[in-house]
Amino acid sequence: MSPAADTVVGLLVLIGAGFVLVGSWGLVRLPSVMERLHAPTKATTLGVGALLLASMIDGRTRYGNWTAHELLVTLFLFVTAPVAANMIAKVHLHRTRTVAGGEADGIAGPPPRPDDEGDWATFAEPRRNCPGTPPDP
Amino acid sequence: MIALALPLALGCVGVAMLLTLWRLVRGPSLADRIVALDTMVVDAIALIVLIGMTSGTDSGFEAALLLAMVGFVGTVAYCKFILRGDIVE
Amino acid sequence: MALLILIGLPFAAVLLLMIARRAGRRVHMLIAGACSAAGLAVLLSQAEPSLSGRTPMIRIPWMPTAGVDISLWLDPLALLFAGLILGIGLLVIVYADGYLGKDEPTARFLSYLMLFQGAMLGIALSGNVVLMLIFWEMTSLASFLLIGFWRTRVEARRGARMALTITGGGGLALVGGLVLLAKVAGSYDLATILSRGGLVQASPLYPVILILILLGAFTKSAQIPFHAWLPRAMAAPTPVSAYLHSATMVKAGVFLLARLWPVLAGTDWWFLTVAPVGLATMIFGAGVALFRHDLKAILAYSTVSQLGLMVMLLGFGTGAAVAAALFHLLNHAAFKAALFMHAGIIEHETGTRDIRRLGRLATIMPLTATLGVLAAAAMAGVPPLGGFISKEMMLEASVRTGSLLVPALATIAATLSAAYALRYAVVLHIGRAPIGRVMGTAPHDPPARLLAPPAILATIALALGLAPMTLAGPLVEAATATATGGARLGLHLALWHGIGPALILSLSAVAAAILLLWRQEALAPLAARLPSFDARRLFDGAMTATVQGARRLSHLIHVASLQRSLAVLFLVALVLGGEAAGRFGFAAGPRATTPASPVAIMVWMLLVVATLAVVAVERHRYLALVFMGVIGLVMALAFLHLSAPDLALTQIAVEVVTILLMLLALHLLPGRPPRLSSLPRRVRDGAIAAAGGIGAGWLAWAVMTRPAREGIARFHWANSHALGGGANVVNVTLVDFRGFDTLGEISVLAIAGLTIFALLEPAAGGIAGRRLREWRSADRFSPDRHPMMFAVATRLLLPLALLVALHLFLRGHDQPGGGFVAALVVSIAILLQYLASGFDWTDARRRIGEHGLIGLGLAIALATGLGALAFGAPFLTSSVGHVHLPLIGAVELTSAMLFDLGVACVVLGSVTMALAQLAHVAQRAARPDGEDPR
Amino acid sequence: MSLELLVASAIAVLVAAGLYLALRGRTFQLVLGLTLVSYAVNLFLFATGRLVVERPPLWAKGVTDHADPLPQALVLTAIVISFAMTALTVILSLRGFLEIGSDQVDGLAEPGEGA
Amino acid sequence: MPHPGLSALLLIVWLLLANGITAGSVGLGAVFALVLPKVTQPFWPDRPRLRIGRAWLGYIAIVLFDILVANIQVARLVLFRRNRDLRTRWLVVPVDLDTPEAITVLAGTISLTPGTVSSDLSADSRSLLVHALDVTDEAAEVARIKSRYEARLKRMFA
Amino acid sequence: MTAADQLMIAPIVLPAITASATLLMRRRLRTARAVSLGGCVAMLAAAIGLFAMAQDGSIRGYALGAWPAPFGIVLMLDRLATTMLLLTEVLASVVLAHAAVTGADRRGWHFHALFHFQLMGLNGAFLTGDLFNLFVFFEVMLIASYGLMLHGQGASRLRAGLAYVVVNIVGSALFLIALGLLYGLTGTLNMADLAVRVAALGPAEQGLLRVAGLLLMTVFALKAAVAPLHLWLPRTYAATMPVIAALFAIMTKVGVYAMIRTVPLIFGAGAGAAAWVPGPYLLPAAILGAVLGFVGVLAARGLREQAAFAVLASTGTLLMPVSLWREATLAAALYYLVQAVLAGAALFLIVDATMRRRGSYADAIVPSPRFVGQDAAGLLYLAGGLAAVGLPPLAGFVGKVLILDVSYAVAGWPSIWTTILGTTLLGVIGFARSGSTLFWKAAPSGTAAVEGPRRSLADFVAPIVLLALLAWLTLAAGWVTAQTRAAAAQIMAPDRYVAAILGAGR
Ligand code: NA
Ligand code: NA
Repeated sequence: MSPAADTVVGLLVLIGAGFVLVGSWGLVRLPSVMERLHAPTKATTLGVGALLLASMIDGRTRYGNWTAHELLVTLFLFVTAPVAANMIAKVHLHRTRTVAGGEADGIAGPPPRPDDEGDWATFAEPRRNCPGTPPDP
Repeated sequence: MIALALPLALGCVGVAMLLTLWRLVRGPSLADRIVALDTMVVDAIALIVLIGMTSGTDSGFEAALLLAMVGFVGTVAYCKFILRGDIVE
Repeated sequence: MALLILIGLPFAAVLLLMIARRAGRRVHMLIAGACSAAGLAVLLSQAEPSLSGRTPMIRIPWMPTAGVDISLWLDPLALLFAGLILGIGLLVIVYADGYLGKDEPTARFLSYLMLFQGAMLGIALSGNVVLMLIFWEMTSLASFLLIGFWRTRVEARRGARMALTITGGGGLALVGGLVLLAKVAGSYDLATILSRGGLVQASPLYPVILILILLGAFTKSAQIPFHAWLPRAMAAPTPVSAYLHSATMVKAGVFLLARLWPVLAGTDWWFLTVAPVGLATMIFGAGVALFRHDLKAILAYSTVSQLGLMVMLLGFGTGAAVAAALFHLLNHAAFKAALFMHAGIIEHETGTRDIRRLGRLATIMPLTATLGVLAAAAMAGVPPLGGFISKEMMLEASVRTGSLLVPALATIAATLSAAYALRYAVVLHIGRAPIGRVMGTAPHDPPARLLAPPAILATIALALGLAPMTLAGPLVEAATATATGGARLGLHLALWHGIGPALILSLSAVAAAILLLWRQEALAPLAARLPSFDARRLFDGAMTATVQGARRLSHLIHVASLQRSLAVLFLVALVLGGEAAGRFGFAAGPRATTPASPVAIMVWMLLVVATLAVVAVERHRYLALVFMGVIGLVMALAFLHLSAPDLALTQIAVEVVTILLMLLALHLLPGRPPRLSSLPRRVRDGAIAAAGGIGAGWLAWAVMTRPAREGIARFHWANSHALGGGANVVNVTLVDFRGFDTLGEISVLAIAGLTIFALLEPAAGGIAGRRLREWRSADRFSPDRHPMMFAVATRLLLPLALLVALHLFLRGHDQPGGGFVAALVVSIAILLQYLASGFDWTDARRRIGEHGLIGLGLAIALATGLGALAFGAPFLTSSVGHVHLPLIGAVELTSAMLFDLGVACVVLGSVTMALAQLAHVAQRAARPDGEDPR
Repeated sequence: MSLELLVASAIAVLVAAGLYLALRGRTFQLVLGLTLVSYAVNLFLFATGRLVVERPPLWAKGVTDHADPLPQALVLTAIVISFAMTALTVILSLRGFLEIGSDQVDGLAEPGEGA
Repeated sequence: MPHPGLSALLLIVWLLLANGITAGSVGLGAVFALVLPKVTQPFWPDRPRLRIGRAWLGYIAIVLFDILVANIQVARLVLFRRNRDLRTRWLVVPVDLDTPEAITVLAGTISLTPGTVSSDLSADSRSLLVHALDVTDEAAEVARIKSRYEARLKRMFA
Repeated sequence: MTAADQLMIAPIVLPAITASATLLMRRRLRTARAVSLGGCVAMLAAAIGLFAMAQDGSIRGYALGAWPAPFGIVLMLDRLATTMLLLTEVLASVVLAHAAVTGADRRGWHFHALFHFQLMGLNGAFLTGDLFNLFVFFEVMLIASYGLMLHGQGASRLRAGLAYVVVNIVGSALFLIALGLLYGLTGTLNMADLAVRVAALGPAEQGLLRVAGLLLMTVFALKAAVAPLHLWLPRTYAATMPVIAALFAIMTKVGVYAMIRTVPLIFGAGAGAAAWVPGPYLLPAAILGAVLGFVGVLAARGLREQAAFAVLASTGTLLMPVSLWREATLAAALYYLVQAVLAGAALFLIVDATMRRRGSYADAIVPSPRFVGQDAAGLLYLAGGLAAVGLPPLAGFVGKVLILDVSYAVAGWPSIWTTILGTTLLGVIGFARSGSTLFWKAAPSGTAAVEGPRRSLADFVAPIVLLALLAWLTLAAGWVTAQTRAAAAQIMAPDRYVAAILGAGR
């Protein structure tokens, strides 16, 4: 393994692990749910991404075989992580607005309404069948 | 460099997991705990990748892939339970 | 052969009666009568050889390993007893024909009676103790049925149960005694045992054997204190009383004592146990009989007393006493059967059995009265009847004991016997009491079929006195000889023996009896004041206490408590494990341990904290589930780190499905329930749990620190690729080396799916359905059923997941993966659709039903396994082949992959069946018909 | 600190927690307890093959240093079976609750309730 | 071919899974890429039409770049900014996209780039609720999202 | 591999096929019923064939997947296994016919599939020569029994079912721990190989070995409902549909079978600290079980509960001679086992026939108005009681005498004798009380007559068949005891077993 590759991989590993750690640190220290929700994004994206990249290069340089399937992990994370974040945010919104004794609003306060008459999906029956979602019986 | 970076990185991820656990135990809200659990899955994927690099085997790939693909199912199911009670309607 | 016919006849009659149970009463009577008569004829045909020493016998091998044969013999003792059984049996059948009412189920009655007859004959004829025990117990059973014949009457049921309990219990003691006897004597063959008296009596177990056997004999023969069942058995129809409780069953005990006399008698143990019991019973029974008013009760207690007499005689241990006992056996059978039938006629004609309401029968029913007086006289021991002779013989034997007390007490007993017998004869027939309630017509002598049997018996009782040697001499002599196992005594039976102490005692007994009878009414209150020994109440009390005690014990132990079952199980495992540790220790072994990296320790902390958190928040179930998710994740990481990628994959996938399942169920369970157990209880459980945890952990530690032995796995490693066609040894093991386990495993999964389906299918109806419809959560929910991002992402994920599943499936033989995980991935992808888009929407798009998938999967797996059979190879033998596909080139295919496909189908079918069914149950309940639209 | 110690103590903690929960008398706790116990048992069974770090039993020519594949296969079977049992227990608990109206394992009424 | 885009994606994913490009993997991948969309069609009956081409590659590049930059910014926030100095805001982003797929990609992009999380969609799917970790000018941020991502998505989803 | 050898797989594959087939025709009950009965008959034929094969005294191995022992899984066929198979198949045929006649299979879903899976589990447990495979078949057997036990459902059944399931799950966990220990110590799972390797263990391993043995025995004891691990049984069996409980009569005996199979082989004289590992515990436990069983018979308030306790008692009685671990005592135990299974099943089927006629009185031991077939039912109940208690002329008595006979050779005989005789008396009292209350006593006046259609007597056939078998067992005791003696001789000569299995190559 060339020193250059060694350095690159080493750096990537450290960057990835560092972002994972920063994400979790954010989870601990940020003041309320919505802020904390931002933290895992770093772990998901740059953290795991850098590690996977390191793994790819590492595999190539150390064992001589190209492995690209690490990309798939990132692909799946990119598909699923926003959904998870969305659902968690909805839980938070739901708990702040509708559950007595539920969670307090974060430092950003309650969310504004989308427009004058409508409301967010978490709070309102869908005004029309949303595109693509199944019609409710 | 790698030889130095890998243990360090493993330590970082381990600490990250413990921090996440702290949030999970501490809460205070349900949403907090779900965030923590979701983060924990990502941390686990990072850990698997690092373990794979340390050992020089590729055998952890399927596990990482599977976690990336179905790890969020638990998260959304927990969320759906809070939102709707019935996770399948 | 004749013996087989002899013993077979009654049972044949039982069968015939059951078959012909709808035929008329005549037919029934004919069957029973003919079989008894035929039996008697066969018996008589064998009498001559038996008496002349050429004992008829037959032996059929039965259980040769245990030395138990079906062997029958007809020695003179057996002949005597069998004659009694069949002769009186025949008369009882004739009598019963007259006695039983029109509506009585004669088939049932007679089949019980014949069952009893067969059992009794069996006791008499058995040449093997096991066979004898079988017949012995059968008599208890038959008598239970006969006493309980009028089953709606409470007395009948109680009497039957009591008889069964006492004689059955005695019978069990006898089982112990006889088997022990056989073990000590070294054979189950009766003849052999009888020849080994010395061996037996020298054994330290002899007293045990004796007592157990005596328990059997005494209970059957109603000796104190086991006599209580006999009077109570009078609830039976009178023919039954005549047969069982006078002539036969109660004699079984006497027979047994006579039968085992050579091997058991002649010792102090024998004398001191048998004679006093007999004597006491004789006095007690007679005393009670004197003051009873119910005819059948008088006769019953008299039977008790007379049996005591015979037992006492056998206890004396001399040949002459045995002869007296056996001769009295005959006498008693004749007059007591006659008397029971007589009492039956009186009840039949007058409607009462109360001696105080009866009198002057001599004028009203002269024939009946005559035979009654005759039989009673025999019972009283009045010359010239047979009873006189046997009583004199008894007194003679008691004098010969050398003790003064014995003849004195015997005389008292004889006095009392004579008194109640005379009372029966005099008060009933000559007394002044008016006749009580009269049935429609005036009482009169009954028709011949009622009268003839007792008349014959009374005649026999008379004849036994007039011509004892002709009628009974040879038989009694021969029987005595066999009973004592010695030579013939030169027995002389006669009315006149010359003046001796016995005659004086006998005559003074009769005289005293007349005096006693004179003052009977004056004595009655006195007798009533005697400390009464009410065995019946004692028995009832004991029974009630036993049943209550049993209930209390059983209910105390068998509380319907799962927690108790679990706690006991844990404790047993702990105690046993602790025992082994205590005795042998299992300290850590010498194997070098693997140092743990810091990250491993951190992950371990994750596990420990999450586990403790689950316990801490146990009642906040949702939170507990969240922590369970962490534990599952750590498990997967641990497996991965510890070189088990397949396990990690499986763990991850199973974990997801489990969480979904639990969330689905949790929704329908009540919210946050109160705590159930108190603090001490929690501490106790905590202690059990901690001990269990430490035990399990310590075991694991002990194993892991010991060097591994070269095991069978080396074969798996070496042959996985070459013979199994795959590099993933775990997968090859699962689908090939140990594919049979996997077949079982998918069966388990399939059954779980089916059971869950069966459980939930009816849940939409009934109480459960109502609860489901009424179910309202306390929480307010968001109206957003199907969040858009979620729905869209899952739709994209479906084909991707299928692709990954295909990858896992196809590569599983070489890389982590395999059919199981692949199927779980597909299941999760489908379940995600349910989650994101709802049940109905998703379900409408499914193509194959779960049942079909499970059946298909099993069929594929089985067919793959069976395919090998066509090539003469064992089930599940796999074959590896190379297939050339265009474009793709050579592909290695193993039949194990086909098997894996079956696995995948079953997993997919079962998992989706379970979860979809659960997801759907609430909606189905909400539909008006609760039907599954699918 | 050795891996063996970590695994053994993890088994201990899981078993203790599982047994304690299983004895709590309510169905859901029972299910949780059984799940924990099954984790522990799987780990135990796995550990009897001894711990080998990052040498998965994937055959390759010349490799002799590898984890024991057999316990892994056994644990896989055990995981599937315990999953089936867990699923059944969950459904049975639920079904019992729907039929009886109580989630206590012995089907008793709640303390303080009439029925 | 019910959906060429999906088929292409599946083929790529298969090749990545197979971890190598051989005749076998391409052949088998092609088979799956054709069959799977067919099999899963009932679950996704009306898929949007995509314009596969440079626009997609460009979009992916932009997003990856944004992720990189945003990660660093947010890491600074997490590490060095005091909580009370955080300027967290709710943003309402009006959405002009028509298909749920396009909206989902937009929302996903927003969430993937650190510092913003798509939190909810309005009941009429015309607005997106975004939570931003540190924003000074809300309108500018909304405009940035619309121009940088939504405009491109409009072109990619025909 | 001859066709005859291939027959060995039939008892496991046939029910699996039948189960799958009935699954596919789940909505056509008549067809499913016919297939199910056909499958059962085929299995009976196979069992008879295997029984005949074992008559030559040989021990046959069947290497599944052609992997040689001890590396793959082997089935093994000896006299004991074939006896158990034949017994199972006979019982299953009778019970299935009864279920079909009475329509019990219509009372819930998947009766036939579950029934055959149950048989698959039982047969697998009897045939397997591999300890882990035994675990797997135990699980198949158990989970199918859960399904059957819950068949028909209802509140009490659901709760009792939960208890049954959970206790057995914990038992399975213990099984895995014991199994793991044994594997960890020896590196093998094949029973014959285990026998060899256990004997070779060094002193440092003795403690662990003993723990493994004791835990394994705990598991078997739990399945066999050995006191005090029996607490699950009365409730479970009493809550089960009687026709299914009749099939379950053999379930507890599987636990006993597993002990008989493993102890002389693996934990025999050469097993060091684990030699005859149930050791001093089994006899007291057996005595306790017999006593509690018959006390329960006396205390029961319902017929099903009573029959359940009778099963418990029979297991206790059976284990007394087993605990002595001698050829003669095992032979007697096997005879008793065979008759106890048939007797327990007969009793449950009689209870079923009675319950079905008594309407709302069901199986409560209280007087009811007269019902159709009361006399016949009463007679059958009497016979069933005799069989369960062990009184002549049915085989229980012979069995008990045999046990007395053989146990005399050991020091503890007085306790065995006392227990057997004393508990029999308790049983006699119990059955006499309940029978006379149920079939003799008339309901208090004013009680409405039992309603319901006049039923055919077809449901008496199955119990009569079982009772006839019991009578036959008495008559043919010579032949049967010769069989059991030969089986016991095989079991007590583990060396031959080891040679036969480990010698069998690919
Ligand atoms: Na984000
Ligand atoms: Na973002």
